[in-house]
Amino acid sequence: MRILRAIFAHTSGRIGGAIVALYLLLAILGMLGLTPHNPLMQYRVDRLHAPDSAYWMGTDLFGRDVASRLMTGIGQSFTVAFFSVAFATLAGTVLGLAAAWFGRRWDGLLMRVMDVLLAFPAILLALLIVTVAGPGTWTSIVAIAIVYTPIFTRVVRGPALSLKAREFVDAARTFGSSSSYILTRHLLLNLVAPLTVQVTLALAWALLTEAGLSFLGLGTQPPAASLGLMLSDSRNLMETAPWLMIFPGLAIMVSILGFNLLGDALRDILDPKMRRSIA
Amino acid sequence: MMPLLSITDLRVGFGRNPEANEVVRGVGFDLAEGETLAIVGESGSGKSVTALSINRLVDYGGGRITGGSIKLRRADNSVFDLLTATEPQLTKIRGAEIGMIFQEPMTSLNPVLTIGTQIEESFRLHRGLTGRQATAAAKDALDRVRIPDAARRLEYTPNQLSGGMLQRVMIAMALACNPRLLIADEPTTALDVTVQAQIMALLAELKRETGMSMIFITHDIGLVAGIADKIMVMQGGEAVEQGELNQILDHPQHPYTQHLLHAVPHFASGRATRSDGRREQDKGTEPALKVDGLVVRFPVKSGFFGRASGAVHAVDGVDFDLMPGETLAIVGESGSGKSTTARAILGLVRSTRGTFSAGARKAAAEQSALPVQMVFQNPYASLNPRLSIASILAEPVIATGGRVNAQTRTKMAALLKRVGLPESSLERYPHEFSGGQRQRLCIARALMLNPSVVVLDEAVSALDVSVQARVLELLVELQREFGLAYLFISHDMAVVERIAHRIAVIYAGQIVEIGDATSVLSEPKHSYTKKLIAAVPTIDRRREHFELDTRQVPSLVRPLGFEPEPARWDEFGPDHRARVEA
Amino acid sequence: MNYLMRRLATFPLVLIGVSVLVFVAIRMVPGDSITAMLGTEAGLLTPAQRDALAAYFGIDQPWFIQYWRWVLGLLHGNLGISVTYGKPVLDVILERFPLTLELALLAMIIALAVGMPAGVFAATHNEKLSDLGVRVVAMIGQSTPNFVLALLIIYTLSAGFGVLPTMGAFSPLWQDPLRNLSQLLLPAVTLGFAFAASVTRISRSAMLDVLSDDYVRTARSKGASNRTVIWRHALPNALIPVVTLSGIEFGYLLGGAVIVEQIYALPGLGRMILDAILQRDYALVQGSVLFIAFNFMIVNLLVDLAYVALDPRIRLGER
Amino acid sequence: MVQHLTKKLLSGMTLPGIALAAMLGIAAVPAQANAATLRMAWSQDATGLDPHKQTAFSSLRLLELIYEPLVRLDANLQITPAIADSWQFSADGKELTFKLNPKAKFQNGAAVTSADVKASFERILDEKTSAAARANFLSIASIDTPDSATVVFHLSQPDVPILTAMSDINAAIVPASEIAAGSIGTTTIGSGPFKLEKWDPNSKEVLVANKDWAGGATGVDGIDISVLPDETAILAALRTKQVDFALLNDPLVATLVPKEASLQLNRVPVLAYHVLQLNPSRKPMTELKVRQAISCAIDRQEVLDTASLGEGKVTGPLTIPALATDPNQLFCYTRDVEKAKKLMAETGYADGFSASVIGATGEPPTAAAEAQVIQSQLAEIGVKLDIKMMELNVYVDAWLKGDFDMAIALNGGRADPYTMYNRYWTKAGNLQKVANYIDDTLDGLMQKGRTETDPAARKVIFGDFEKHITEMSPWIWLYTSYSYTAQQKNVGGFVPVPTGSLFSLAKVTLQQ
Repeated sequence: MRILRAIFAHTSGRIGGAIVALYLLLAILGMLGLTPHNPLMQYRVDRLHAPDSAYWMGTDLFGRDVASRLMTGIGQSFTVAFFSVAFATLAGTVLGLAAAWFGRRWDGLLMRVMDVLLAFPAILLALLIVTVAGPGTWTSIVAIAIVYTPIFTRVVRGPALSLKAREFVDAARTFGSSSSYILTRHLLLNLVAPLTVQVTLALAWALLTEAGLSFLGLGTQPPAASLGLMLSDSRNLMETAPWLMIFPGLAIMVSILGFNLLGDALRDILDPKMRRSIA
Repeated sequence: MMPLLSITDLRVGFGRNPEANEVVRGVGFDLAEGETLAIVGESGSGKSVTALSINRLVDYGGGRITGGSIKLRRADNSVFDLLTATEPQLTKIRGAEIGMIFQEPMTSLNPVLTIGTQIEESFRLHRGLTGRQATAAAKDALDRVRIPDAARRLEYTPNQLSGGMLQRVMIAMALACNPRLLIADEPTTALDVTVQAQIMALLAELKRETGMSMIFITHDIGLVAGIADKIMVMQGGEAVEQGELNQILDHPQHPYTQHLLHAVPHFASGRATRSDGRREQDKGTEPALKVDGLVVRFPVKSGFFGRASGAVHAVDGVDFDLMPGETLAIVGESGSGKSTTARAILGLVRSTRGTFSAGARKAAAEQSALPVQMVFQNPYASLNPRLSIASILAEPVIATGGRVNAQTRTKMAALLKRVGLPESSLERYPHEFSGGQRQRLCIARALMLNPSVVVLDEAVSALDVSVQARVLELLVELQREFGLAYLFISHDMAVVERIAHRIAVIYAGQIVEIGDATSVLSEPKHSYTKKLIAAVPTIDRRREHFELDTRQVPSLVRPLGFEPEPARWDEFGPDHRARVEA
Repeated sequence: MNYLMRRLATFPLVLIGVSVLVFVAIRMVPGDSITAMLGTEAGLLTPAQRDALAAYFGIDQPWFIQYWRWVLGLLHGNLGISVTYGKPVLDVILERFPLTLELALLAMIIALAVGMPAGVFAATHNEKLSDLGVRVVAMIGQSTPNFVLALLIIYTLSAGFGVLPTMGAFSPLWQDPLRNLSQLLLPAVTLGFAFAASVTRISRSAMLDVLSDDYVRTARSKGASNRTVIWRHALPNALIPVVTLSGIEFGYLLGGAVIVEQIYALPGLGRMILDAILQRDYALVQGSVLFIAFNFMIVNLLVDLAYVALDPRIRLGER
Repeated sequence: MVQHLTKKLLSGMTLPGIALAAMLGIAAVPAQANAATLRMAWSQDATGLDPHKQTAFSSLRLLELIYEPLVRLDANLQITPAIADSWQFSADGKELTFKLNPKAKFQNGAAVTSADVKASFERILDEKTSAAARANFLSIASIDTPDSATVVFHLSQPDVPILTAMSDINAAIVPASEIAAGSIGTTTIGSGPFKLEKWDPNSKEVLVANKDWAGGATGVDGIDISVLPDETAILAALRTKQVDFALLNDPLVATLVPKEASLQLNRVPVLAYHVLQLNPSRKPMTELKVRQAISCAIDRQEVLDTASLGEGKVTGPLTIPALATDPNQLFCYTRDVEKAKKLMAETGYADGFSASVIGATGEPPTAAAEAQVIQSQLAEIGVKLDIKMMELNVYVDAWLKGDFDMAIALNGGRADPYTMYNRYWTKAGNLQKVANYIDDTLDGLMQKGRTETDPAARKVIFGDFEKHITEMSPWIWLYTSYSYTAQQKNVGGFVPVPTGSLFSLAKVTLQQ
């Protein structure tokens, strides 16, 4: 509640929050089927129809309503982004805490493994995983989660190491607090703030990666819609039907903008050290 | 003729509405040529803001001067109004007419530039010197602050020099263009006491040499006794009292000045030690804590495979015992191994050798699983910011397998009350408390397990002087009430004098002198103890001349397998002995 | 030096990890070099023909034996032969690499040349309207996926001006510099845009942090002008985050920009790997991923070394 | 147009035009490297240089310009001379004799002899070569070379389609010496109109005219081929006159060509066909009526209209113009949803069923679109299709295993129906396990077509074949695309051919 109020008081937080909320609303409406048209319905007589009052964003090659597809596409893209970031956060937190806590060899080993993953460009790693597992929603989720796990591991490990050296952890040890107590109450609890920020920003990256994978035909599969796929499908029709490119393109941009703004706001609110760096 | 600097009714505010957020409220003083004014006050008193207003650096810290006047008489006797000056005019004044040194020498020098470059910059800006001329001038400036081997040190970057050295570099830089006014903003607070003495000596000497005026800002009224001509005491943004040095020190008028002079610990060479609970010999009681031959070494790794090539002998053979109800203070400078000793006793660092035994408490029923507890230096870092006070106080109980029940809650409430905090604090979070209150919380937490020994690691060092005094009082009361034994780690001789029954002086990982507080402080035997005590500023030593000493602390890194010679002791009384010096 | 040695010693470990991962992963995908070559016609092969082809492609053994052979070859500096190009893998990679390197460098130059001054400007005009303007543009820049930007650029050029970016066969820099630049400029702008936005944001916040540091106050107390303070005292200290970011981004760009290469029809490393994966050109995939990982680690190492050059406080090895 | 922009930008600026345009990433002036060099672009590069092994469309198109087969097909798919001047079947149809053109020379200067022909066919027939067209020549029992200009093929059985098969570049004649040296596929020494000077895979090819070509002088001095994977990029290159001639696959791009006044689009229906392959070994496609229902429920014209923007022609199984039946006479080529529903109900699938359809990403580019239209059409009779788009190799793997319910495919066509379909629709066909459907009628008709030398009789046989197979509906043939080439209007003399061959580039000229 306090956080919500703080976000509302923060300019970029307000804008970012509004954008994300709007997208969430559209996504939910899309998933509930409350779209202007059936997103899969092919209105064959109205193929490549320019935007008008019936089709707010026009129709695509199959005569499907772009606005409706955009709504379900947002739902699809967000689902992938949310799940993949959730998995990456979970795995990264566990691994990062383990590396920081056990230190020495474990730390070295885990971080080398993360180095291996980090040595791949993100899209290439995702591409390889998708090629191996075959494209689809769950593959995208797993692929993006694997790509971002090393990042979360690092995000958790660094602060966890410095928290581990903080005096309140020393204090806890002088009472003989158990490792699990220290890990959960002293480390994890204090990591919630940086993780929240990171999660928000990672959602933006995940949307980007999902769009990229779909753009290459390795993400969401037709006839389902996703922003990247819609954009990719629009390429050859760019001149005949520019609305096919413009709306999904803007939709991707604005959604990422929303998460970036929200992430910045959260960083300002939750991480006072960075307060000044509102950009 | 007009004084060098004349400030009247200065008002400084911060934020969007500076008039409503005034930090300095109507401060005024005059400073004559060659005179030294000390501005004394605690944090938040507005003393630093006043100083930064003089050269208008306060503008860059978000402050705005909202009223008053600041006038400087320049070398040609023209009067310069600092308040209406433009930024280009100000850059000609700063450094050339008004020099300034700051509290943290470690962060006040640009870390990526060599100190030579940084000193040369002053000459470039105000004297137009370049190239070899500037370098030569910089070397002279370093010579002037008695830095040995100046030519070579010009190539150093700040990280390669110690804090004391850096503060000298700062002084060299500030004085490079012979400003007629030097503003020193707590220049020694971050330094060890012996280093502080040297910086003070240097400042006094340079002042004599150049005849400059100085504004010296400090929280320690004792420190300025040796250097100031005039004192201005500030509280809450106002100058509550100002006058000649002796008048202020001997006949303070304002209650706050009186408080600063009397309630706050000042070093009195063993005359202010505690009279209660002295150690009585051969009483046969078990010590609350006994430490035997404590050794802590950290391996130094080098080479491709990270093999240990030597060891840092952080603690090298420390023994002492601590009786119930007694305070043993361990004093020493930074890097002496005093904190490591404390952490080793608590098991926070692994000791290489040595034994400790913590004795039983009087009643078996009350006996705690963990007889030794600790209070840390930084009250802001030792409480988890995300936990409520109730959770923080409950943690030791949970950790030792206890349950949080009504009895625990009663105990928490009682302890909070005992350390002087309201019961309603339980539901609150650490950030809602001040530093002093937090340290009280830490003490309450340490007492949750009924310890017999509490290790206080610089427990009052981070607090303002008057808060310090009150926490010390609380500690003494608690000691009497619960029969606690304190192991009090500190670098501050004035504080130690107030609380210790016995004192151990530690130097380079070894105890060099230990014994009854009064005898150690009044009749130090070991040369290091003597030096340490001589360096402590006191109100009594006015305008005293300090000896300059440029010796460095010895390296604690020893080759593998190195063992120090067994200690030999000279006994100087029933409870006072010092290590025999080579 | 010691640090450098130890750091270099971890390279083989990471590279082994990378290569095993790639080696196994690419072999887990259905289809192989034979189907890649013949398509559905592969169904016409007799078992004997299939075996002969498998032997020809070196995929007739279990993967660990193939891996062992490959590692042995690697130790002799031989990354294998690309079946699609019929040339040594290293030759194929080195043919593509100059373009990728040039593109990455151009993008970085654009990013730094635009981002750093913008960031410094915003930081020194903190909370003013101009700062807000820079921040808004940077925020939008950072939120624009490069493929969206690429499409927008192409669309704007073609719909608005009726022209299209120079495509056609790629001319290396040393053969036809003008044509080469005209081919790479738009892709470089595409890649550099978001990069510049990130540089702007990070240099702004780093500058803001640094400007409140004690030594900046010291410099001012010496009478240094605002310009001196910003460029001489603050900027060198604010460079570390910028170097870190640029290093990471550059490292990734060296791995090829798959989508942008695809859209602008550039024969870079990214597209080569994508093709190699689709063609099941195992040796080429392995070799190029290894090459990219190696570059990435070298860039990271250079970034670390740059820290030391930038900031004498940093001693390597304290990680 | 470019000048227009440059002018617009130059008003008020002092930068030299070329530099400015270059900075904007626009080629201001088309690089006129060599007026007589044809600059050509395609989106997919050749994958290899061994004419006997390559199957990729681009490889074949490239190799046709370098190598020559014994005979060639013209625009009407009539057999015309190439290396061979003349040919003759024996009366029993088991002996085929060729007379070689005495002027034919390899690019290394050596004359093309009967020994080269013999060696080439022996190489094709050698299992170790894994030649793409080996199956078409299995009836060759032995090869005689009475003199250096005469080759006699002895066949184990009458095999009429073999002559058409020999027109394929997969049956190119390569030098016997190169075969012996094992350098086929690494060096290209053919007898065709152009020499390959440089090949940068996935980037470019440089061809120069072969002055010694037996076919006479070529119209241009050379051909520079660029690989531009994105066809919009090819279009851009055409517009900005960076390219004279281009191969286009994507109909969406092709339709934009005529809008450009300076460009010309050539299109011709190809032999390859878009098809929805049902897998009759999977339930419920085992039921004839279910397959027929699917056939009736699909509106082929609409699939064509949507997926290819109408750029193509609805077709039955036979795509060879001379043999094809009018689609309207084929089973259910007029959409009939009611009939389809009835058929479904008769087999107990009134409520439909669920199945999946596989397709390869980008191969053909219309696959995903076709799948989506079909999905929507079949939904009307209750068939719930799940589309699985796969990376090409994964698709091929599943396809070869017959591991699919339905598959969207673009299958290659041949100039002879027997060669085209024997792999699927004969009992011994190597891809029978993919087709999964055969009956005696089909097998019998195919065998008859193989031995019949009379063209009229063959037309009847294959007409029956076509009617029967569309009624059995193991596959649902959809349409054939056009093959597109786009060119500047100053390119003259190009003749599009249904096989997609670019051989006529040999005689193409560039007018200034």
